[in-house]
Amino acid sequence: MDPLLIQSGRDTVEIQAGALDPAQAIAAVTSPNCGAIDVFIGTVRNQTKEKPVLRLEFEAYEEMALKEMKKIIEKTRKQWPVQHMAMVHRTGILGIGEIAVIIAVSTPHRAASFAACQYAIDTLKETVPIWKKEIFEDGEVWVAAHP
Amino acid sequence: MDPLLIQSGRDTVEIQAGALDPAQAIAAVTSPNCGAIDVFIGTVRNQTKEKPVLRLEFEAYEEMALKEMKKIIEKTRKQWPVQHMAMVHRTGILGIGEIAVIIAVSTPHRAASFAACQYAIDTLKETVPIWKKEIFEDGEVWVAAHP
Amino acid sequence: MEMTCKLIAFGIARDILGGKISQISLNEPYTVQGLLETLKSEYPRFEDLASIKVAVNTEYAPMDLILGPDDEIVLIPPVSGG
Amino acid sequence: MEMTCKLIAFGIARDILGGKISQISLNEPYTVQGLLETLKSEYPRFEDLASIKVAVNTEYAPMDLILGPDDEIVLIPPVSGG
Repeated sequence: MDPLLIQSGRDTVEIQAGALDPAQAIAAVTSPNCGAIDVFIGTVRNQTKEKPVLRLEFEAYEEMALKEMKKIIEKTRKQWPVQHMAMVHRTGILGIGEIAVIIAVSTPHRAASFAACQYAIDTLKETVPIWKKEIFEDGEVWVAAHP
Repeated sequence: MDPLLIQSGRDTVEIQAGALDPAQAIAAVTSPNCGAIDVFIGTVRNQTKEKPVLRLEFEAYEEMALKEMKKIIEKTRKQWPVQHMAMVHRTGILGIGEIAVIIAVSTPHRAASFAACQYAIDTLKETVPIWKKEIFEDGEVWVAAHP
Repeated sequence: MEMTCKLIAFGIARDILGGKISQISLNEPYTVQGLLETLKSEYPRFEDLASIKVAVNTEYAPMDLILGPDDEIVLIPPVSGG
Repeated sequence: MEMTCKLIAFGIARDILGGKISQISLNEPYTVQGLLETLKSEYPRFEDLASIKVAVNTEYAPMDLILGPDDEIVLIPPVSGG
């Protein structure tokens, strides 16, 4: 299907300090034209490489991060027939189990929803200027900073 | 990673006539051990092959459907390190945009969450004894019944 | 010897049989395959389906399974959940 | 001629520079590459990073981009969102 067929796409792109709500992201992408929604939710794990994590701290270069997130949506729409797409990221201090990121995508059929959502989170992790610090009992580390 | 490492898995398998709630499925799979949740939501589309659909009707051979859904979870767990998994399907009359099925999967890392969730919905559509009737303005059709 | 089975049917199979529960008389050896052949000859519309399977006691049954009078026998036309 | 730039830094780059906003003096031709070389010689810990990029006016900048005095110049250490 030609992705350009979808004329009425609605994008939701947000960075916020408050808790993220999957129900809101799902509502933002629900469409009568679509049979499929895929939602990726990134949560704070209690460990990294088997070392206990106390909490995470996220900071964003917000203006640019929002622009890069919009670019990802554009690139996703060029590859799959995405109806609506939501991409929200949290900043600040997050405890174990809390939600750091939500990506939701609606498509007419299911295969595209998975492919589009996975592409979007993979690309977000590569290009969007957001940084995560892991806080351990005995110190802290900026994730991925060193080779 | 050896999927058998995950000892504390929690499965949610339900067939119900009432509306499905993604927030409940997400809560059922959220885990401090996991960094990723993937959620697939199947919704009722307003058309099939460009013909307008008024509503859908689902019926299930419930006892067997629940057994087959549990088998899918077992088979999924053998292939990916799934922490918790939820699989809920609705029956009865569904209007456009309503949710027919939700599958949610939590895993330590994200790639497995997508693969496991997609496998589960693909397999559900092949093996679980649930039937969908599309109601059009001028008639109705049992989906996939005929070649 | 004939055996009378109770059949449960869902989806389009229910429509073809005219009801969720019906009876059918089988000849020996009472296999799943025999059931399907009898069904198709009595209700030719089953021939038009993309597939028709039989579940016995809530499990998909192989064609050579022997049916007993107390089995829960269910016709499974092509599934379409999700 | 020297040009003094205002630098904004996030993540580990902020820690290395000791603050979110700092100043740096560049020599001509004031390229992104020149900025990074100056930075690495003044703050050798930048050499240890997996990567360091520069955003100019909220876009990733190529190495040969010429910086101007009014540009918003931001150091982008390896990102780790999600």
